[in-house]
Amino acid sequence: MNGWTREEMARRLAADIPDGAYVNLGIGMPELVVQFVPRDREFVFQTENGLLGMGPAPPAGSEDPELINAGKKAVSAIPGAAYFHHADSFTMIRGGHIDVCVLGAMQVSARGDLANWSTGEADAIPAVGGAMDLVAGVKRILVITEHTTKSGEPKIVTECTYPLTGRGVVDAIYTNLAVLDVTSKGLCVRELAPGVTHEEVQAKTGAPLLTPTPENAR
Amino acid sequence: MNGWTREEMARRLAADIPDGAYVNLGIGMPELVVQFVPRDREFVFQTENGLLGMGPAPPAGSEDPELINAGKKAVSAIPGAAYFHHADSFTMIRGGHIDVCVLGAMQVSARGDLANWSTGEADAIPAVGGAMDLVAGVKRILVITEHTTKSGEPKIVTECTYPLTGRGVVDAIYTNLAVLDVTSKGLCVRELAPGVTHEEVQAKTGAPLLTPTPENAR
Amino acid sequence: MIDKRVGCAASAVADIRDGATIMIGGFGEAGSPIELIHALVDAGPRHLTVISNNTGSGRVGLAALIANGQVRKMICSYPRSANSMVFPELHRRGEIALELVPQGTLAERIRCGGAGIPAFYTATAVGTILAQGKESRRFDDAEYVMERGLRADFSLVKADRADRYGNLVYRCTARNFGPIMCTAADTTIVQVRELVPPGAIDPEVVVTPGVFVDRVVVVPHPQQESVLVKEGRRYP
Amino acid sequence: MIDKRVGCAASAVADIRDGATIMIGGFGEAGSPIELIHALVDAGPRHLTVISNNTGSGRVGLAALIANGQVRKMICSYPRSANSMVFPELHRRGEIALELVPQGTLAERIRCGGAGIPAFYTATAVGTILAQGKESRRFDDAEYVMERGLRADFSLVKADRADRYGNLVYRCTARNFGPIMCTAADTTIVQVRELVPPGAIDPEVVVTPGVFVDRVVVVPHPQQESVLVKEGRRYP
Repeated sequence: MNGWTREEMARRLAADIPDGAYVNLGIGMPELVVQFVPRDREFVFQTENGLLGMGPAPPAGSEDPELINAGKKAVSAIPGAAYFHHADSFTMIRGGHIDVCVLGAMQVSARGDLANWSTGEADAIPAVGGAMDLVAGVKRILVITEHTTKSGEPKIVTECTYPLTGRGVVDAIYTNLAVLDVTSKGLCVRELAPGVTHEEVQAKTGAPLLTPTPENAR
Repeated sequence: MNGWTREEMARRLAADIPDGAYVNLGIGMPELVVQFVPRDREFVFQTENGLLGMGPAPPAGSEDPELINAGKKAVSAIPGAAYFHHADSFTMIRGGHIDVCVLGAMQVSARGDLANWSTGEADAIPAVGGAMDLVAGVKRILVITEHTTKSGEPKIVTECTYPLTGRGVVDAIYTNLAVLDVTSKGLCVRELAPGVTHEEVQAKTGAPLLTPTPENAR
Repeated sequence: MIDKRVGCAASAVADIRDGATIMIGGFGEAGSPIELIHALVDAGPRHLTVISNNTGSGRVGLAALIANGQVRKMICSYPRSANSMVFPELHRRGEIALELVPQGTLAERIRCGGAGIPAFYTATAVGTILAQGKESRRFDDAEYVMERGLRADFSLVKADRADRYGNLVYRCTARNFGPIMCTAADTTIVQVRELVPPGAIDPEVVVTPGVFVDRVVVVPHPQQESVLVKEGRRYP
Repeated sequence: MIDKRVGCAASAVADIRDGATIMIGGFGEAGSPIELIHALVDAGPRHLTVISNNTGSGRVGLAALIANGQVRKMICSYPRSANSMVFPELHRRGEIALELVPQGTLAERIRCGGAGIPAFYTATAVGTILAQGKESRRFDDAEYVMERGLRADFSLVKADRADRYGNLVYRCTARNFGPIMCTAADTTIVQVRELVPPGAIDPEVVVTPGVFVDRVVVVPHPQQESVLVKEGRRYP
């Protein structure tokens, strides 16, 4: 099969996070990143419900319902962790102290607009959580997502149709087909997954894609 | 000698603080209040540099330069004390959580304006500290002061001439001659010191004084 | 002598009246003061506005309070989750209002409410529908929206240990909204697992100084929301 | 591996340039990072703007930095105290500027600078000369002034213990401005009495999480400003 698996996408993304980074992971596919920290690097994971130095899930049976992540799953705390309340947690996030945030997406636009919190349907119960705080405050926003919806519609588009989480906030997109950078000129293909062609990625993308040249780099 | 001593003024003021009150004491004469907590009451003293549950000065020789009050004097911490940083300390003060603040005064007006931080002279080095935060945030502001300046000028006046700490912030004034309430009608004499007459207090006051009647109480 | 202990959860919440605004701590079940909430269900005040990050799970705790028809409006960041059915149903039927607030803005609004700050500016939600109808303003070439401080008549909070002054420490990520909600209500009611003598909590590690706390109820063995939900329990 | 230790105070402050804005912790001598300040005197950058509650005592620490002509402006709440002569003299001669800020407003401005909040409203200073020239606005029938968040290029802070991640705990009232200043600078430099292994500081009692700290210098036996002042010492 052509393209990357979910695990390969997470590994590919993790490889772009520098040593020593403070990293916040969104709920879902972003959580996979914790398994792929490169061997020679150390990341510190922050979870916005009040823990810096989040460690892996504990062994089954030793979960603590008072030690959870933002997805309300049981986690652990590394030696050197710290607990804090929500205002202090969002001081980290909104004050620009977190280096990288990895988020899922419903849509990303060529300008880096992100929609990942609401379909905008009339009877949907909207739930935003910390997504808008994260995109507004974290230095670098990386999106990890399947390149298209399950029905094959592009998720990477010229203009988002779902309600936005933030405007111009996404820095790079990691999909099963490619790594894309959001540049001032538009979306630029930095890397193709094995066996995937530029044309194939373009065909599944709702916005024009640039190829990496010195002048397309931002 | 007619009138109250400094200690008697502090004792008189302390008698008006209710049991269980959270109290902040200004630098100077207000610090005397700590010695006159009525026997059947418990006050919790807050010092704005970061301690709730301030206790008395430690014995000579066992002072800790990292355990001081807002006047930078060595103090102690009672069992049940808490340390915190300045933003949290002023959350207490500015958020309306402290019940009583006792302050010294250079001038107090009949409307409860307080001047206690600057002479306004051109070559003076102004130093405000937490005074403006305290008068803006603490529920009840009690002033303790000699009734007049050393040269006999009134400190209680119709209009302050020194730069203000706050407008309409003082609730009551405890001097060597009397206890005065700041009411919506003006200054009202609640109590005279032993041997002191209303006329004598009025003569040493730069604003008209009311006598306590049901309608002068605010 | 200062002693903020109250005998039981029922007496701690007895003066909460119809129409009150109530902050309720917790992020999911972690830090949710389930015994205090259940006492509030028993007490029965209605037309409440509740400020809490979520809307509860199953038919216990906050979800039970909502299911019991006592809440007219929720102010929260994440009103749905895996086992949350009560709020979505009532909201779709138009029987409960929702003010959706980004989580960090919610936290900062509560902190400011407790700190005497009536309004502040934030970059969160700029350019989104959650900024619509709000004042915006530029500072240093970036755009911000103005948000208002948030206060309540009562806060219901769960902590781990307290002393008679109301000094509190929490456990792990159950700390979440507790410390800021304690500061932002006229009356703060806290349930703790354990009461300890003054001085047993090192002054260096107190998280909520007692000045922010009015009433302390000891609940030695608090119920666990997820267990109740799994067992299909409902309250009352 | 993350390790924020720096070998000595001199190398920790070596990249502080002319014109930098620097927050310096401490309330009086409590929490004043005297060894870091002396390293800054040695390094010699000039035209500094310093944000600190006071202006130092005698001719050591912050007073030495001012006496050495390195500071063009102080932002503080209380620029005089018992043994403070250096700042008043220079200020009277017009050689150093002063922005006087109420202490709570100073603290909140620093906290907001660290939290991404560009401006907020407060009741402090309303109706006084310190509100002159500032925007004011009514909320809920009371008047407030708008104050701006405050940031710095560097913060110099003294804490008690740290681990290699930069997690910090303080001692007693020496905590004062340290935790908020750590959040509000591009580069935060901390001197501590002791470095401990990760995990030696209980995650429940960390006051400054390491994310806010860039460099840690161990100074096992810091000098005590009041002792130096009493001995009539001057630096350098």
